[in-house]
Amino acid sequence: MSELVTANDGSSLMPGAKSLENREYNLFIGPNHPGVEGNFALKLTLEGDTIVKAKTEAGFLHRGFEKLMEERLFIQNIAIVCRICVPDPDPNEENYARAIEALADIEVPRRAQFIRVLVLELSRLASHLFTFGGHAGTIGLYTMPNWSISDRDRILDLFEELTGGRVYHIYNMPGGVRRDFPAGFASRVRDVLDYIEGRLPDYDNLFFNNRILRKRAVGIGVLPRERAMEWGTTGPNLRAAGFAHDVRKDDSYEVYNELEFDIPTLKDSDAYSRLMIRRKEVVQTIGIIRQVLDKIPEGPVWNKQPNPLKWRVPAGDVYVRSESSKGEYAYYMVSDGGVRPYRVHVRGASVTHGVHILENLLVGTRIEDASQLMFSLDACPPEVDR
Amino acid sequence: MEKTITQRSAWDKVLTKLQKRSLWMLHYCTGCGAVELPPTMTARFDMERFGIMPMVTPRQADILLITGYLSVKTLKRVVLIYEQMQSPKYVVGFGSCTINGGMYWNSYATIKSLDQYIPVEFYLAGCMPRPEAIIEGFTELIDRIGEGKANSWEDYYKNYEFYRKNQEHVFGTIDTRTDIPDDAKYFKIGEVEK
Amino acid sequence: MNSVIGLVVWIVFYPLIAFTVGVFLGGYGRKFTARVQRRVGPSWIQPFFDVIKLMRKRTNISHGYMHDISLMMLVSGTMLSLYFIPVPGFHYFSQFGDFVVIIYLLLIPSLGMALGVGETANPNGSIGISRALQMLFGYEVPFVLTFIGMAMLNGTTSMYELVQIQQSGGIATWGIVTHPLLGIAALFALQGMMNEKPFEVIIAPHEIATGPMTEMGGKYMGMMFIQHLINLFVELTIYANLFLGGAKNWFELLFKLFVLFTLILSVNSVFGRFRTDDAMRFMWKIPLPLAAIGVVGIMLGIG
Amino acid sequence: MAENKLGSVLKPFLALKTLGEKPDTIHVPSEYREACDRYRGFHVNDLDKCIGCGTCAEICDNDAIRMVPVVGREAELGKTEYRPVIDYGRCCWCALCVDICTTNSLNMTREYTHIDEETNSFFIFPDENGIHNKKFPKGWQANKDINFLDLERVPMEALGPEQRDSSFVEIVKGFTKQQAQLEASRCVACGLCTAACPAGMNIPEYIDAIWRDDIPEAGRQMYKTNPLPDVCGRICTHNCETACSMGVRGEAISIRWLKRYAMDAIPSEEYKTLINQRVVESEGRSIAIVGAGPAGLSAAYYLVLMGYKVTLFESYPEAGGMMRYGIPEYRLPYDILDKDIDFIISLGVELKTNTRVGTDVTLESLHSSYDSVLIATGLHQGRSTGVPGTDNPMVFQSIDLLAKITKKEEFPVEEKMVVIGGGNVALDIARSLARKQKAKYGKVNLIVTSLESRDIMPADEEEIVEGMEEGIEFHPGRGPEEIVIKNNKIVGLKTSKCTRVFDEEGRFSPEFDKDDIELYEGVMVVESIGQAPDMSYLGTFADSIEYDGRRIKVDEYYQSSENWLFVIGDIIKGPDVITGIATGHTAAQGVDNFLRHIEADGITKIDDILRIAYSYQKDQLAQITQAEETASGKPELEELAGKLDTLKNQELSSLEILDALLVNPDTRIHLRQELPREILKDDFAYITNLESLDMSSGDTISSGVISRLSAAYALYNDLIQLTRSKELKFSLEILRGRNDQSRKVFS
Amino acid sequence: MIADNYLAHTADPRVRKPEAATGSPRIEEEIIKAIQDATGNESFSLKAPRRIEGPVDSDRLHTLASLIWSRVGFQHLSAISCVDWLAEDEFELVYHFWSYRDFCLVSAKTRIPRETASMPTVSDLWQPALFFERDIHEMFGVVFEGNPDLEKYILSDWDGPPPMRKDFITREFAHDHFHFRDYEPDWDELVKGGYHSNRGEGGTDV
Repeated sequence: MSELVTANDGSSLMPGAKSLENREYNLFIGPNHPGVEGNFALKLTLEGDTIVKAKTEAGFLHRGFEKLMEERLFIQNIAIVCRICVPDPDPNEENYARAIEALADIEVPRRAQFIRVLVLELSRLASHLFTFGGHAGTIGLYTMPNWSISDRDRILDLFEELTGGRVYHIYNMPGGVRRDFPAGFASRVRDVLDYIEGRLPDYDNLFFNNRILRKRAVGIGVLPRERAMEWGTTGPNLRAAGFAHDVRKDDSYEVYNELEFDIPTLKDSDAYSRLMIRRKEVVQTIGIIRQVLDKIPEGPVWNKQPNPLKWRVPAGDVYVRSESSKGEYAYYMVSDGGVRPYRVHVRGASVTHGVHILENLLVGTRIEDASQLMFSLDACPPEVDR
Repeated sequence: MEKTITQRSAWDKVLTKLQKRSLWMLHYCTGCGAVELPPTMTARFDMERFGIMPMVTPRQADILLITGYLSVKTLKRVVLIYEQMQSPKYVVGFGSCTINGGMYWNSYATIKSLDQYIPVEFYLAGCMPRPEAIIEGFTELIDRIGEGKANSWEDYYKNYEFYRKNQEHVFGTIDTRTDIPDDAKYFKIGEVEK
Repeated sequence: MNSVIGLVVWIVFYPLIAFTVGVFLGGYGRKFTARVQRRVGPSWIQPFFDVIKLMRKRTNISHGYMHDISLMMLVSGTMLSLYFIPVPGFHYFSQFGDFVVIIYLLLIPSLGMALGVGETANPNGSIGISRALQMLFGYEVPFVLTFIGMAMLNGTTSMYELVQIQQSGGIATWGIVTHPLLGIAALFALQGMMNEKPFEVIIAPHEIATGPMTEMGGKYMGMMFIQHLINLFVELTIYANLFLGGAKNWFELLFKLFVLFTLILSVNSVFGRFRTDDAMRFMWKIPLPLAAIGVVGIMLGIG
Repeated sequence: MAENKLGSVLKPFLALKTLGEKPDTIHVPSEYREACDRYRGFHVNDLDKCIGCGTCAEICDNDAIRMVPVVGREAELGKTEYRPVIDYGRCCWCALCVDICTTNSLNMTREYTHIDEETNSFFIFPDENGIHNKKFPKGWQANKDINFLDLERVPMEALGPEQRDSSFVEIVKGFTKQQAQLEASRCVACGLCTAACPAGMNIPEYIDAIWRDDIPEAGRQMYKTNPLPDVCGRICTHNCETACSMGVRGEAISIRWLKRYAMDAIPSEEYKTLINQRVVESEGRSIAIVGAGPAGLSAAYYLVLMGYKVTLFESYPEAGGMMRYGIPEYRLPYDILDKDIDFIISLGVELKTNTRVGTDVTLESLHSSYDSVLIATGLHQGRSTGVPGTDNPMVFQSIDLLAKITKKEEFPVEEKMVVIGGGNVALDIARSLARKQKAKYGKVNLIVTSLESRDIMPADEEEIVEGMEEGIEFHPGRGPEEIVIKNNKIVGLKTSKCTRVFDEEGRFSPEFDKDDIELYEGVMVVESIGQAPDMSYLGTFADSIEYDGRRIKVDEYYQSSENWLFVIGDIIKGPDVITGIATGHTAAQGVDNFLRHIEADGITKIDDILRIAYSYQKDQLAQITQAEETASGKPELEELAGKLDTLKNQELSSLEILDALLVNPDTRIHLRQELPREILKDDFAYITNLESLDMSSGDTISSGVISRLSAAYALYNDLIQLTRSKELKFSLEILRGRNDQSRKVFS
Repeated sequence: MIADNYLAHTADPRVRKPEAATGSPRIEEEIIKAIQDATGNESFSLKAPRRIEGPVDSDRLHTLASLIWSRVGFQHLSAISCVDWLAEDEFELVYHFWSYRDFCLVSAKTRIPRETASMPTVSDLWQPALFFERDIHEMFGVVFEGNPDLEKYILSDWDGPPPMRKDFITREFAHDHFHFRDYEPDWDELVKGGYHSNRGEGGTDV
């Protein structure tokens, strides 16, 4: 019975709630709750307004991707991998394609590599804008999501133009990308970048420098650097803790090593600095995209691959990593030389942030900040569930 | 005989016309289609133009959007939520997954056709439907309510046994704490069968 | 005789007028917020549609008599307080009742909600209600202080008389001009009273899933909605009467309400919400001292 | 950006400036917003362009595309009557189907809204007008630079003209393993080739086997319908490649070379073990086959498998017929031919060479001493153009010369020669003669003229090109007028321009422009405009037999009006090798039917077998039910009841599957997709097994019924075996869904 | 002990510039040698730039892991992958360690029998292993000794076999447990082309 109550967003009473004498009671947040990112649940034990125990519950979005991939042809999986992380789907596609390329020793045309970087960074940009909106929503500043998410829509329009899909792009293929730029695309990307850059001061005024945001986010969910590394934090969350690790630099892929960008770090490692690190990354990302547009060479965008219905990837295994907007993404792919992958293991970026770290950081936090904390970690439930 | 609660008199029709201008949808991201809801809610597409707002609790919600696939684990919650919602209530299925399993047709974890478990008002094609299509769907729903055609929810009372059986087939018996037969009596629906 | 009929007519229609104004205010609020958020927003009378919709919904959840009674308290408290607030053309009751009555009546809805929501036994609701009661102390104390200040200043506890004084003296006698400290303190308190951000802790969808309203559906919610809309009118009118000199006619009153509401909405739409403790701290740190200084000033005769 | 630590109170109010701005909102739906140029919206399909290959259904990762037969669409060469139907309850709009479409017929529009409570409306049949019968601009479309299909062939290595023009060494080298696998991997397994092949070879299956590097399996697949794969791998007319869906946008798959590769990879001494054909023990019935050409050999092979004593009569010294005496060695080396023939002979076929029926032995005597006679004598009489001068001794028939080359007989090779004819035989003789010329004179001086212009020349394109490379001069579009003879010596061939070959109705009706006359010099003229059969051996039967036009009238099993006489090969159909093989195969079934006194259309129809199996299955089920009734309520029989229950379930599921197969109007095609080939194509082999099966109830029923039942039983057994595998159960479930639809389409 | 080592390595983890990490196999060789020195395991080899892998016995994995942790400086457990080799009746566990210092990934592969699948946990060294091991336990049924929390997580409503095992066939399960739709469209209409749905914007009528 107890776990069923989780379903109705806490609208029924938990058995524990009656025992108010010992001042501890249970509260479920989610899965139907705006305070969680996606379909995810938190089981909290509270004492007063303070959380004394926190458990996450995932699996509401479990589809068994890794199993499904084993039943599909290599090329068919391109259409499903992007579903693993909904707000930031492209690292999945790119990682999957790169794993096959590594196994089959396929060379990717340089133009395609640049386009991939462009798509990845646009996706990162979109994902960060989404997170800004989400984070602002948790503190009740609904103007910000209205702004940032509709600005994100401009990026989705670009995606639609380039890849034919707004959210799921199904665009990276083993050997390159599916289509070249449409005519005049680069200038439209620049327009959107200029637009978003122009919007950033507005965001600062409204949101990032908002007194109430500071009041609420500073000092929430502090994750010291040592602890962060011990707990396997990656990506922006680790950089917010002052450790400059970025897969794009340290384990460079595609053409990232030809592009100039910094790894911004902050040292406070609280909810606010995790938000601000993304704010800084937006600037970095815009810079990267501009460089891509400047440097992109002419040439083919796809290296011809065999008939997908009869394409056997040589046996072997490979571990590819990339930096998504949420952290380190990795695919471990095993091929037995058949037409289907033998095993694909997806290491979503949020598996550490969304489960272990969140559970630990929630303890001692007040109930008001629970959802803010989750959004600041930018944990993406479908990555955990797969 | 089959006169429904929403279509009793001329006065009712007038009220229905007003009522259709306010629809609250449940803020529940059941699947990946939910990622197109924030754009729909926010400035770019602004569904509040049609009086549609996200609501966080099922008690107040009129629309349940099933945004894509439902894992069995989520379905359990969805059924609970659906029963907690106050009639009249409308379920909209988003995308392929709700119709015939979509791309998770061979997954062990997701259900394949939504209308086996709860009555569905209509479906939107797409994987996932674009915000434009979602808005289009909402206006369709508004039109249907205005015309008194959006009565799929009555089906749950009429064929409660059927839905119950299918639900139990996938996740066993649960106590939803909602007295569906009592509701049916209120709407004078259950009596038809007796 | 004539006046009796007039009184009856007013008693019947005044809540309707208040509701209508509330609907437009509510609609205006949503439209305004929408425009700040760069979108079009709903219809001007969207709250009206919402109420109709809610009242027409099946309401199969009741959590006992206390739950139902609480709603009666909720609505009746607001309605009663309505009658004691003077508006152009109707100040029959407000001649008899004074600030104390109004403050007392305004407390009833909160208490009623506390009782009712407590009965639903939903932890979100309980947290919400405990927040609501906390906040009550937050905004009520400065607000009462400003009342006291205004009463001392004008030598009356009757709001009707206060309005009369301000009306006769022109802008120079408006509370906001004569006692800006009190006016500002009351404005902060009003923001809290109206549950607008940054003091929106009671509802806080992202934290406690709309708190007290979690278990409210259908007609319960409809009643709450009506109460909320009338409350908009009540609270804004109280402030207008206290500090903005009341109104000679309805047009003036509505104008003042819209201006005042715009001010509140502006704050509401560009700030997030405080944490409960921060909100309390804020209330006790800024409006309360302001009001206290104002009152002390009046006591010392500075005003 | 952060100027103070606490943040700002006033700056957020700057956000209020948006009050003066225009809202960001797009007013959908009152203003329609069109999707981008590449948007992956709803599908459209150009039904005329679509060939129904089903590749889209195969690439679809969601099983969303089903191929259904469509009224008004006929199966033809390179096309099926099937068209894709898309389930929008599955589709994820990944557009893989668009990118892989073999014809570019499937595309996407920019339409994106479809709202309906009726789920059936999400099951759409995309045509040119999309889902709502509305025109939308095209969205995602196939890109010619980026498509999944390998449109280019793996190049086949061949000898250059200078290496080949003087020798009869085989020109084409054949694929290496790597090349063959690469080529095989291009196949999308649509099955259009199977439909186009006269013999209905299991082409996708053997290509798949080659791709998997399972050569013996490839061999077995080929031998199911073609006992001369080695030969066909070299000289087949390859209709399959014409039909190949890959050929629509690119180059067809080199099916012939793949076949050749597979057969070359099997050493002849391992044929028996690898192909592992089950030969039924002889039951004493004997068959005579006249002519050991492709048709005769094919018939011999299948008949001997079925347990008949087969005797082949061949007038030439060696078996092979036209394959040996009509096709030059550089195209078909004799050792390859021997490999195939030896295998057939090794199965127990008796071969009598140098025995010409009609002279050495009469047809009557064959009739009296054999149970059935198949004639496959082929077309060995050259046709003459009949123009003045053809009676000159230096005017030859190509077919005679080719035979002479094979037999290594001497004939004159002149310095200047003219060949009349544009078919493959003309090319064969021309190129053979060119080689002789080269050997004798060191240079080639040979002219080939044909009625047909270059674009409609019936010879294979590659033959013509190679001929040109070897120095042969082509003058297409010329009709022979006269062989100019001076002093009893040929000077040349006078030709006129041929303005048309066929009339509007496609009949042969050449017209000439008599003003445009050219003379091609040559000392020797070879006529190669076609061959005719020599049917003189028919003797007395020539009158009693029925004719259909000039050919003997036969039924679908090539049985003539004299029911013991079957007519196969070039004299009845074709002429080409693969058709000959196909007629041999079919006639073998006909002979079997005839000798078992079975109506020919009964036994080999798989539907019939299924029907029998179905009724048999029902009987079985009834028995089990009866047994269960008996067992019920008796505690001592509880265990048995349990067993019966499982048995019953098994039988029930089998019954279901049989039912599913039965209701399908075209079970074979569906089965091809769902079941292993054995069940489908080898129904013939089941018949070979008849006697070994124990049918105890056969006392009162005729042997025909027994054999039908036994065949059914064998098939049934295998089917049941298969139906019990879960994988199949699942696919058949889907299949059954399709059946329901197809039933509707057809009704 | 962990914390000490940890600090020793994190004091200045950026010993070398990331640019230097591309190409030169020198550092990778050093790492291989360091692993060899530290554990005596000689089977690790360079597979690709910045990717080192090698097999290790299941009972020696924990020792190796702790040595890798403390001496070679691989502080980041990127993932633990499990592969079900049904034909060989074995599970293969692949531990991916990343070094923040050397920008290099070490994949340690170990095989355990499928029947009695059990491994000592590495969650005492790397906290993220808690989730990875729990996940593998749930999806494959491998028991990690010493892991404090192997409760069901993602599949808490699931009572079938561990689904990621190769002998679990998901399409079969789906087929047995879920309802697939039987479409019954009006084929005559359908073949004629197109539905006339009540809604749909844009486009021009044909």
